[in-house]
Amino acid sequence: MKDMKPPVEMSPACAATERHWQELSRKRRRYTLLSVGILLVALFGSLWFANETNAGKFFDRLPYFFDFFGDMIPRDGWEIWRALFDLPSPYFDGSLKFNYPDGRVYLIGSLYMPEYVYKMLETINIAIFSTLIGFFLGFILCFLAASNLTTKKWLRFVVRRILEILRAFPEIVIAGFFVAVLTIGAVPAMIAVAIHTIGSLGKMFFEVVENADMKADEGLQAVGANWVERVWFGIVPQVLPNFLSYALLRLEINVRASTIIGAVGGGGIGEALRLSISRGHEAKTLAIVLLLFVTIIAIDQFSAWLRKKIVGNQAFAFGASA
Amino acid sequence: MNTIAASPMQPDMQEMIARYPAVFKPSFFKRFRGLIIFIAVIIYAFVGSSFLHIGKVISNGNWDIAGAYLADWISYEARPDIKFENDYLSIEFPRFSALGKDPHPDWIVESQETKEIMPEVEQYESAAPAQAFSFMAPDAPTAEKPAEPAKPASSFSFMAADAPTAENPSDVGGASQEAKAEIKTVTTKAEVSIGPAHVTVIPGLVTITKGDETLVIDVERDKAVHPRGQLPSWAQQKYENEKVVARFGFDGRVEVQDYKVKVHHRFLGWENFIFDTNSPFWKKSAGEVFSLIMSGDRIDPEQSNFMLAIDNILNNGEWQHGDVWLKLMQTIVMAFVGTLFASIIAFPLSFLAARNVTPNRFLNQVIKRFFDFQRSVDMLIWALFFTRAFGPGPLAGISAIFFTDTGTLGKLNAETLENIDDKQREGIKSLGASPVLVQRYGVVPQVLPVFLSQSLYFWESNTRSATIIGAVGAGGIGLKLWEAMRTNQDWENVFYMVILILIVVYVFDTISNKLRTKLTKG
Amino acid sequence: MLELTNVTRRFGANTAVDAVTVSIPQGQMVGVIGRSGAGKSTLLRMINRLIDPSDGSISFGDKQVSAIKGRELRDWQRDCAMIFQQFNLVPRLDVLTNVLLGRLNHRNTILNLLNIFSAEERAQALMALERLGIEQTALQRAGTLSGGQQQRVAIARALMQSPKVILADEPIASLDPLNAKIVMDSLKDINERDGITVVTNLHTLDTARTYCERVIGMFHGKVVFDGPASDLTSDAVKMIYGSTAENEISEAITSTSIKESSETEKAPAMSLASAEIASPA
Amino acid sequence: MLELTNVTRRFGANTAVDAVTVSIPQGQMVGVIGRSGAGKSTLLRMINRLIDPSDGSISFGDKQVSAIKGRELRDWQRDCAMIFQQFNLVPRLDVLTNVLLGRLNHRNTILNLLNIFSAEERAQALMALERLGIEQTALQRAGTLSGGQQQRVAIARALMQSPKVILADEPIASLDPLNAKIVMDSLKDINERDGITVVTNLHTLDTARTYCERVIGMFHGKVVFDGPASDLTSDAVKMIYGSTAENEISEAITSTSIKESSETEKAPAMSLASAEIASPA
Amino acid sequence: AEKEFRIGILGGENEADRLRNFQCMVDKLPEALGVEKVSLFPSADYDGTIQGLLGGTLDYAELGASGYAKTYLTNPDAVEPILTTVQMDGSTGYHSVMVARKDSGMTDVKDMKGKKLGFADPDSTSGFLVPSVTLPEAVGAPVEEFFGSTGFGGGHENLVLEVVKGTFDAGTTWASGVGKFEDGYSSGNLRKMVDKGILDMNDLVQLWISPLIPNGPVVVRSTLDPEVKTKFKNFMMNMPEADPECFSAIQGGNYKGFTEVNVDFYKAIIAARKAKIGS
Ligand SMILES: Nc1ncnc2c1ncn2[C@@H]1O[C@H](COP(=O)(O)OP(=O)(O)OP(=O)(O)O)[C@@H](O)[C@H]1O
Ligand SMILES: Nc1ncnc2c1ncn2[C@@H]1O[C@H](COP(=O)(O)OP(=O)(O)OP(=O)(O)O)[C@@H](O)[C@H]1O
Ligand SMILES: [Mg+2]
Ligand SMILES: [Mg+2]
Repeated sequence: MKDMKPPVEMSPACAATERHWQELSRKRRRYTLLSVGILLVALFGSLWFANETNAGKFFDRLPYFFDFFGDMIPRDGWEIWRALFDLPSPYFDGSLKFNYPDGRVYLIGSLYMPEYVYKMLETINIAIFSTLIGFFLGFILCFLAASNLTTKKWLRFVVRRILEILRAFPEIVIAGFFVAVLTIGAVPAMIAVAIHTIGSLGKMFFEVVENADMKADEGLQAVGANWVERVWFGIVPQVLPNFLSYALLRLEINVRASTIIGAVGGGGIGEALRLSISRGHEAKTLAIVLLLFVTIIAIDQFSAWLRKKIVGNQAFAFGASA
Repeated sequence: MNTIAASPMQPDMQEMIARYPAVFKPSFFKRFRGLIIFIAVIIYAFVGSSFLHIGKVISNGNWDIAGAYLADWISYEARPDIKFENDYLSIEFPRFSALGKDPHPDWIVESQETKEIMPEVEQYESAAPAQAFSFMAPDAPTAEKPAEPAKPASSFSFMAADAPTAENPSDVGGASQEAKAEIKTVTTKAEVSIGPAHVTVIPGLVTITKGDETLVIDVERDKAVHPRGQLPSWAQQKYENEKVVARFGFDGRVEVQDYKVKVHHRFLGWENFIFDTNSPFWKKSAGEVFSLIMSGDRIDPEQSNFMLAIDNILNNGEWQHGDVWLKLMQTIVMAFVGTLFASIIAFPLSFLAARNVTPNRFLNQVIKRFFDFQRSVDMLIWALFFTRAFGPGPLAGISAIFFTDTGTLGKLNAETLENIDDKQREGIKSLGASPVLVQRYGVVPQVLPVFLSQSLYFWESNTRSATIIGAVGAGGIGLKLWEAMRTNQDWENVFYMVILILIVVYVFDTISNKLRTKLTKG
Repeated sequence: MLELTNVTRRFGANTAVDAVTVSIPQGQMVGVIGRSGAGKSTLLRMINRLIDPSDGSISFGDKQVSAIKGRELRDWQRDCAMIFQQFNLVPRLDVLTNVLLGRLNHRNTILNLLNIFSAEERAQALMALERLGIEQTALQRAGTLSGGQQQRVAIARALMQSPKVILADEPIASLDPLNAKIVMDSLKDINERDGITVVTNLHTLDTARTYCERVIGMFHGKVVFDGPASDLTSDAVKMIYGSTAENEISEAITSTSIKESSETEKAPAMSLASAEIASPA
Repeated sequence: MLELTNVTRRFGANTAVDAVTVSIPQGQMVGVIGRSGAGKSTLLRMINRLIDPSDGSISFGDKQVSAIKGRELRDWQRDCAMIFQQFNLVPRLDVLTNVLLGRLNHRNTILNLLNIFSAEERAQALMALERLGIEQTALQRAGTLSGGQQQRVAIARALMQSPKVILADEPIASLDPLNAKIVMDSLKDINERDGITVVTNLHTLDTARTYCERVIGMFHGKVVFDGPASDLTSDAVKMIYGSTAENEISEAITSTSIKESSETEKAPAMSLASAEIASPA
Repeated sequence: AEKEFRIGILGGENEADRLRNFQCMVDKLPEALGVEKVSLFPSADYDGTIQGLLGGTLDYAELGASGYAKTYLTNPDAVEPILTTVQMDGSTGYHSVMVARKDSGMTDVKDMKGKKLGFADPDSTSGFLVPSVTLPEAVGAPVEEFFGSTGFGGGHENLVLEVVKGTFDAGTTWASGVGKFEDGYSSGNLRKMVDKGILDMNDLVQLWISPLIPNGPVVVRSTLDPEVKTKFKNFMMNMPEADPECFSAIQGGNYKGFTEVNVDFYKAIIAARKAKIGS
């Protein structure tokens, strides 16, 4: 069989397979063409729609693409530095634009914390706090939503729908509502982010719980432990590392989310960013962007490091579970 | 014999402790680890909450307003004013009343009489006579007009000198009226039912009945309000002679002032949800609308009734269905196109970033840091940036999502690639296939479903994010939501949009879950 | 006295345990044998009430085990310790805590959740570990132990329950022979010294012969043999393991577990096949 | 004629293959045996050039295999098919496509990228599958097949390469005995009918004896035995497997794979232990 | 001529009672201007619209005075103010008012010495910019020295609520300055709150009222075709009479019509913005 010659004649089984293959491949080709077609139509339709409903048209605007960057160039590079650390500016003319020391937060005597560092701290605190709240409530709810621990179907159903709504409810609406009820600032942002966190951590958690090994639980059941004890000793030790790892990931996400919510009225650095952009204070804007960049990378790296310590080199598979 | 079953062992404690010091005297940290972590969290909770002033903010919240706002999500108010005129009453509805232009709702019964009346000319009084005109802005042209005689207290003016003001109104559209007695049919008595309560208004006298309690209030026009006797628990007068407020819970309230009675009547539901008050179909029953559409004469000679109805629905002034759906569509499109492009660009880049696919360390690092950069400059900042570049609209949103997610997907895809099963690659390599083919058959089949699944996940999650970046101007429904919210009075519109968003997210979540299960299992 | 009367368990159309009536006096060591799927595990799990019988009743003394619920049920589970083939420990907790978990039902839930155990309890746990010869592992994570050690931890936990009955579901099936021997010896010792009833599923005949005064054989959910190990004639064995097909049942089929390896359950099928394969073309 | 001269491969300080000189005439069926880590896989992978030798040369006919690169190297890899213990198929693609992948090197890259194969090629693939008795699985996903079927798919793929040499790295190690036999029979058949040289790593002595005309024994990277299977004396075996420790090497150590089960490798240790356990306290 | 006429819509303090409905303009403008299409582009804040105007992606918008000032400061040639609204009383502006609790006993801004003043929102003209520029004159000292402390109340509505609660001793918000104080004037934030039933004007007194702040201008892109510009101006000028419904739909509130303005009309506010915010 050195040289496989084209078959003169195939056995009936092979011929049948070949026919079947051709049928299948025709069908597959049709489906492929169809879905590619649909995708292309959807894509071009969407692009057309987006371009049509946009103020500037894509191609008209391309030449101006970097104009905004142009507006962002400060008078001199040290301005960014001064804005970041609230140092007096030589260009101070009485307006807010260069009045950096104005925002100083005095700690003791003349020791101060630069405004944006303070605001950044506020944002980070919002993130940590809401992650904590989300963690605790998500922690409690997830066991009720897990099919291996909660046998009552209606309870699971209710808890899961609650988690889903908490997750999908637009954060700005929650923030907007609480801005109206409470006041502008960190707390509405925190509530909004926390509510979302409960939903998403709760969901991730219960998926972890459902994949937990039930042997330990069975062992405890045979000991005569009640439900709470079974969960606490049988499931929690197993899932806690994964929970923590997800919570850390969420912390990262929440720092970003808090910034965004801040920009629409939730306080913290996001608010400062929006204000300085809308007032055209280039140096301040750049200082904030720099601060954000550094902070987010730092938190990213820290939580990646901690996660690795907790669960080893296990990558997050987004959307791995259905 | 040591019988465990009968009674727990009675160990010699001293000896046990001596034998297992590690068990009985564990290190401090080991013993109290849980407690330490717990206390640390509690301490943080305190420090953090005082840093954010959580306690204060929450206790200072206007929680009763929260109730009012929440009620607004699912209900609406009609707010007629019953004004005391000379011996008669006039009933006015706000301009944009949910009840239409000239409503005569059946919960207000008017008794009318014909008599001679003196019409009153509406006088606007200005609260700031001393400052309303005055100094010029330093660089405003001053020559054309002579300086005003009286100097104001303030040296500031934000008005140019020739600006028309309250004192010297320009003649824009204003025509003065002359007062003259005329004979007219006027309302002399109005009876209003608000849920369980009943309010009767005649000039100078308001009677409010709720259950078996009755409150009678004498009104001296433009002077004072005098309730007779003790106020029932549901009514209040904060200051002597000033207004009396009677509250009937969810159903509404009545404010008796010295010149009018303000009625707030709350109804459950979304008012004028389908047709607004300007529509010829307004307030018609479904059957009537249907028959109009099917067989009625053309209301608007230029289009069929069906098209008119559609047009009226889409352009409903209060609910703006057309616009809301368009914006929702923008949000969906933003998420779809943004994620799609991000997936397409991230695909080849992730191969370059993966250590095991591209053996060039330098290139790996450059691309990975690029991903980091895209991720860590927030979607928000990208959105702000692109809004400047493209103007407000979905192009900005698409670009923002595209930029951020190229980074995120690229990173995730690269991680996936670094975790692949090498056996398949080796198998293809041993066939003598060229490097491109090794990737094509040894790598792509195993990572493609994972890539797609991750993209689908981000598609769904971006549908949610897109509502937020919309609020900073990057297109989509976020902006409408934000607009509706910040006036604090269109909560029902907010709720409507929230429901639409929830539906969209739910549908996409389901679709993406289905596709993903199919991809990863099949 | 543990009494099972007409105990039946159905899974859908499949009857896993079929009208089993057995009574076991206190302090007996009973081995339950039978083919895979004969219903051994199901029987034990019903006694511990991890699953409920579909029919029939189980009683212990004057306690109607099959009818109790809630608190009372958990108390019964405490009195009736269970040992599993896969040990069912909490692998991330240390051995000592795992053993202490045996006392959960003796204590108050709050204390349990806060993981506060008294010095006496710890001392008892250590003594139980000592007795099983694994006291040196007390502070290791249970997950890091070898199978034999883990099974002994499970037994120590069972001892901490101060049980009246110990049910063991194939306790040595995933152990190597040396560890299997240690574990069976421990169970025997507990049975003899503490007078605790031990009911153990075994999938190896010779272990049952060696350790159990009484052997119950099950086949298709029914008890087909009940008597002292010495009565296990080859006819009885045939009944229990089903005299299927062509080949004679040799003791070897079921005895491999201790003598050779735990994975040889499918051996018969293979030795069959190997007959043909041995002489390749 | 495949010739290896002084072929050496070092991994860091560890020499996996140490100055191996062997020459294999076309059409021979050679079994390579040796303990785990002896260097068998490394040797085969060097021949296919999945890894490069550190030293020495490999030649086939007048082609200097160890020196070629790029296109030429890929052509050599086409001529020298490789079969892996873990099959190394693409589980998500269907069996037919997997087999067709064997022709990748015979065709044009664009067609390959687009996954377009001609009807002739498909027919060839189907015939190869038929020859191995698995044509009915042609349209299933490779990942859904049993181990033995997957290995046969791998062989079919190798056949599609129209190879001159087939290298098989423990092709039956993860198969049950019945499948193992089928796979070995197929290799033998290919060797005999098509005259293709087959070099196969085996970890069972008796398979080598049964199927291979020539056996090469490796120990610590060196060839310690090279000759017909019949020359394998117990001394030779001792040399290959290293006469370690206390117990005599019996054929059983390595012969279980086909006769009983592939998982009995640890059996000897157990039968040792069982001696003590058989008589419990 | 132009093909598309792009309208920027912004929310803000001077906004109408309802979400505005520009549909009538979309329907009518094409004919009036001779363009093919009219599209609407709302944005989140001044800035979105302003950037659109600056970048030339919008042709027409109605800005707040301060927003126009920003546009002017960034690029004086980008847009032209052509019209502004006239209120029912004929005035072309509104006021910033400072309110306090009636039971505080204060009657004048001078009573606020050393007390806590709340501004509405750092981005607001009437709630921050105007008071912070004009108050020093009224009280005779810089804001930081005269008042004990200042802060932001988180929007107009919220600020007033904070004042009622006592968080701030007084706060600045916007009002038309005409009509009855008990009603919260004829329009403005106070009126809105009264209408919603979350505020009782009897609880408040007014301590100070600012000079009139000009209503924001209707601006058009400077580079717009002059013919279209004129047509547009005429269209708008005529609208209150020709199509009062559309007028009230896009303006809301108590407005009477439009009047012509030019840059000079806003010079003072531009100067104030430049001095305070810097750009
Ligand atoms: N949870 C369950 N759902 C459905 N059927 C079950 C369940 N548990 C057991 N069965 C069935 O009941 C029968 C008896 O199973 P059981 O586990 O008791 O057998 P066993 O004798 O313990 O076998 P093995 O030696 O394999 O453990 C089997 O047919 C099994 O498939
Ligand atoms: N990629 C590698 N990197 C480092 N060392 C390796 C590598 N591949 C093999 N080795 C080492 O080379 C030696 C020979 O390995 P090889 O896989 O060839 O043995 P083998 O005979 O195939 O064993 P087995 O029967 O376990 O497959 C071993 O010591 C192994 O650890
Ligand atoms: Mg079992
Ligand atoms: Mg190997």
